[in-house]
Amino acid sequence: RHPAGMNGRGPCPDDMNWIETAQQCCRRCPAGTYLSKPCTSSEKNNECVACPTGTFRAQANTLRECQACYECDRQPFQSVLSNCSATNNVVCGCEPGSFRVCLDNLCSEFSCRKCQPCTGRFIQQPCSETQDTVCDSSCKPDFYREGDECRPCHTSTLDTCGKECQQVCGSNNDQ
Amino acid sequence: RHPAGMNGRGPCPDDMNWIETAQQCCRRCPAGTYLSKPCTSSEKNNECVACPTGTFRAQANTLRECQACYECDRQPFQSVLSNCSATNNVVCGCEPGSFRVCLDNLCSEFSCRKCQPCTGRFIQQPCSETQDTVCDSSCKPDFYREGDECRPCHTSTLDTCGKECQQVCGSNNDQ
Amino acid sequence: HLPILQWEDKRGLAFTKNNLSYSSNSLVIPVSGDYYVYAQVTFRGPVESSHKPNSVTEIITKVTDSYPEPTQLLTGTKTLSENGNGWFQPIYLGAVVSLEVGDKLMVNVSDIKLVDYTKEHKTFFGAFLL
Amino acid sequence: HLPILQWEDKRGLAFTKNNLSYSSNSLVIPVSGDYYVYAQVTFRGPVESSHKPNSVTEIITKVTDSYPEPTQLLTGTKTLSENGNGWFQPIYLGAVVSLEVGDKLMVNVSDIKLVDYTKEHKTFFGAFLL
Amino acid sequence: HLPILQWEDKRGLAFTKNNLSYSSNSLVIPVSGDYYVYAQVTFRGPVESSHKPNSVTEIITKVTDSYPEPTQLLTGTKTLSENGNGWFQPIYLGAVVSLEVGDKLMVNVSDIKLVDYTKEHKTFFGAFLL
Repeated sequence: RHPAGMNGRGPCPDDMNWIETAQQCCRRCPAGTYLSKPCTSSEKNNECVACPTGTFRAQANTLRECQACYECDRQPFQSVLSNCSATNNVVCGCEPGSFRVCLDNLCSEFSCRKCQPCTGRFIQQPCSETQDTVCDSSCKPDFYREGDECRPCHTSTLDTCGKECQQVCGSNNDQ
Repeated sequence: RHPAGMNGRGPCPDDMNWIETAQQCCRRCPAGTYLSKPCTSSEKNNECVACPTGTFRAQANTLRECQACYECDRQPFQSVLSNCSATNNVVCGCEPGSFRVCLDNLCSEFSCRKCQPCTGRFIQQPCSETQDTVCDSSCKPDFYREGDECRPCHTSTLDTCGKECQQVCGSNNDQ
Repeated sequence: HLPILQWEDKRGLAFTKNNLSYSSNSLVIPVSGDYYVYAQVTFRGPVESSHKPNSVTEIITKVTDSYPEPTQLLTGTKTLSENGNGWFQPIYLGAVVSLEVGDKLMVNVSDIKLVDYTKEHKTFFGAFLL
Repeated sequence: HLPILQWEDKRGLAFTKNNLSYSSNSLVIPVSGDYYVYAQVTFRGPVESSHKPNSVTEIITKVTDSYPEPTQLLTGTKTLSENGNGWFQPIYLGAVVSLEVGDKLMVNVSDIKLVDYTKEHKTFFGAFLL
Repeated sequence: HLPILQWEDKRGLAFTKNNLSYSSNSLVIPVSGDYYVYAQVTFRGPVESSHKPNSVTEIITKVTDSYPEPTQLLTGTKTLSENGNGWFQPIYLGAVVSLEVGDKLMVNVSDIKLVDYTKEHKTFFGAFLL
């Protein structure tokens, strides 16, 4: 607790806070509310008022206002994982099928990006909240490599079927 | 000196400054000190106090505090050329074997980088405080060019010895 | 004109006092005098938008009954050199201006879609009488 | 939490007055009221560090006995588009906040190794009662 | 020393009051005390100049009769990562400093040719007594 004597603050019991304006200890307001009128000496309870919509207090407190909820960024693929309530800030995430790109090492700021589909490849690791899908480096059977893409054999025609394609799909075209 | 009559400032003799609070001219405090108490009318000397460590005054003054010393940036290869004293700010430079990369045209901000070694080349200009070593463009004898490096012939083996290498080191391998 | 930002004036850290009031997106000046006016807008991108912005601008503007057009008081404009992926750019402005009772102060931005409105401590606007 | 900056409060241009005091890395508020709080941090790089930072962040935070968690009052965050060689990036923040006696103000940064602490006029922090 | 900026002190938004006066490119302090001093310079380029600047710097400096050298009070320095085409870069500085009567405040910049002087709301300089 606060060291006694720090400009008139007495040490308060664990469940109470020192209120400067009332010059005494008062019981804390529960999470989800804030202190609207400090307790008077006769009784020990503060007047606590519920946090207005759009604000919250996650912990017991003797503050004069609640914290404003964050908002999820209306960027593409962002989603609200849980709405702001009187006792919890909003929690933002990425829609299923997209993953977070962190902008700082705490990832307190991030944008969401579509997971890559791994067309024509096996998935080594599925897309997760924090990481893109990891695709196999080689192409699936019946798929040939074209640059860094894997193309299905059946779509190749004689003239579009280069060296790689012939090697992989060659046998199908002959039948 | 200050134009007379500017809110009560009289012109002071050369070795004195006008002190507003004392409404008169007082002798300046020497470099390495600052004015702690201005002179009273009876005698002309200010009370001057030595600059606390970590601060300095390079010139005679009638200021109420000393300037805080700069610090050398603990970046790689930076070094303290001379420490801060009561009369001089710190002077920062680059360790021997490194040179300054100026970040502004006054070079008041700079970082230090390792001098390039000119392996396999003659040094046209040695590395200096403000400039990297200038290497000869051609390789030394018994060195062959590989990309923009000069490699010693003795390290080349038959299969690693390309066209350039053979031209330069070729004769050695036959002996 | 450039789009005008809307502000929260009651919840969280926001407050209005000394009868400086907030209405229709502007701070309304209650008494003539010199005010220190300030605002920070954090811009962020990229966002789904037709064109890729190459700069962001924030302007504190005054609207007054004595003149039909808004007056630009303070402007911060920065070109963007960030490449494709996510970027952030805060612009802070602040200065002393002489204002008359009834004058209205507002903040305009080059592109509202680029404004980071998600956290109250990243984008804010205020003034106080000297 | 993000690392907290330490400050010089006596030497050179630094001073504390009107019993605003500095202890354990924070400015301690002596009397309740509205304060204009400001801070500038100059970041610079590159420095020998495992990862190349893609952004720098400065946050002015409030700690109070009335609440177990710090409150973020002002935040400036900027992505870095500088390439390999030396870069500088100052971030200035300032605004009016309502504070109670005993509240403590401090400055957090994303990475202390990137802070330019070499000259007092490049990185500074202060507050004054309105 | 770095070049000193000249300022308009009468026309448009500019004014000097409470006998804070402007002469030979500086604000002259009429009474000792703590002042909040601020300045914003908008830099822009490229300009026809021999070398391509890799940084811009703004410094608020104090000149006093009590000391033969100017004192740097506040500095904002930013490296430029903009490529060839046009760029803009505002730098804002502000803080409380203790000043004596007769002290002179001025603004120095790394390169005067890069300063955008075209609009009064983009580049400004001021101070007020607390």
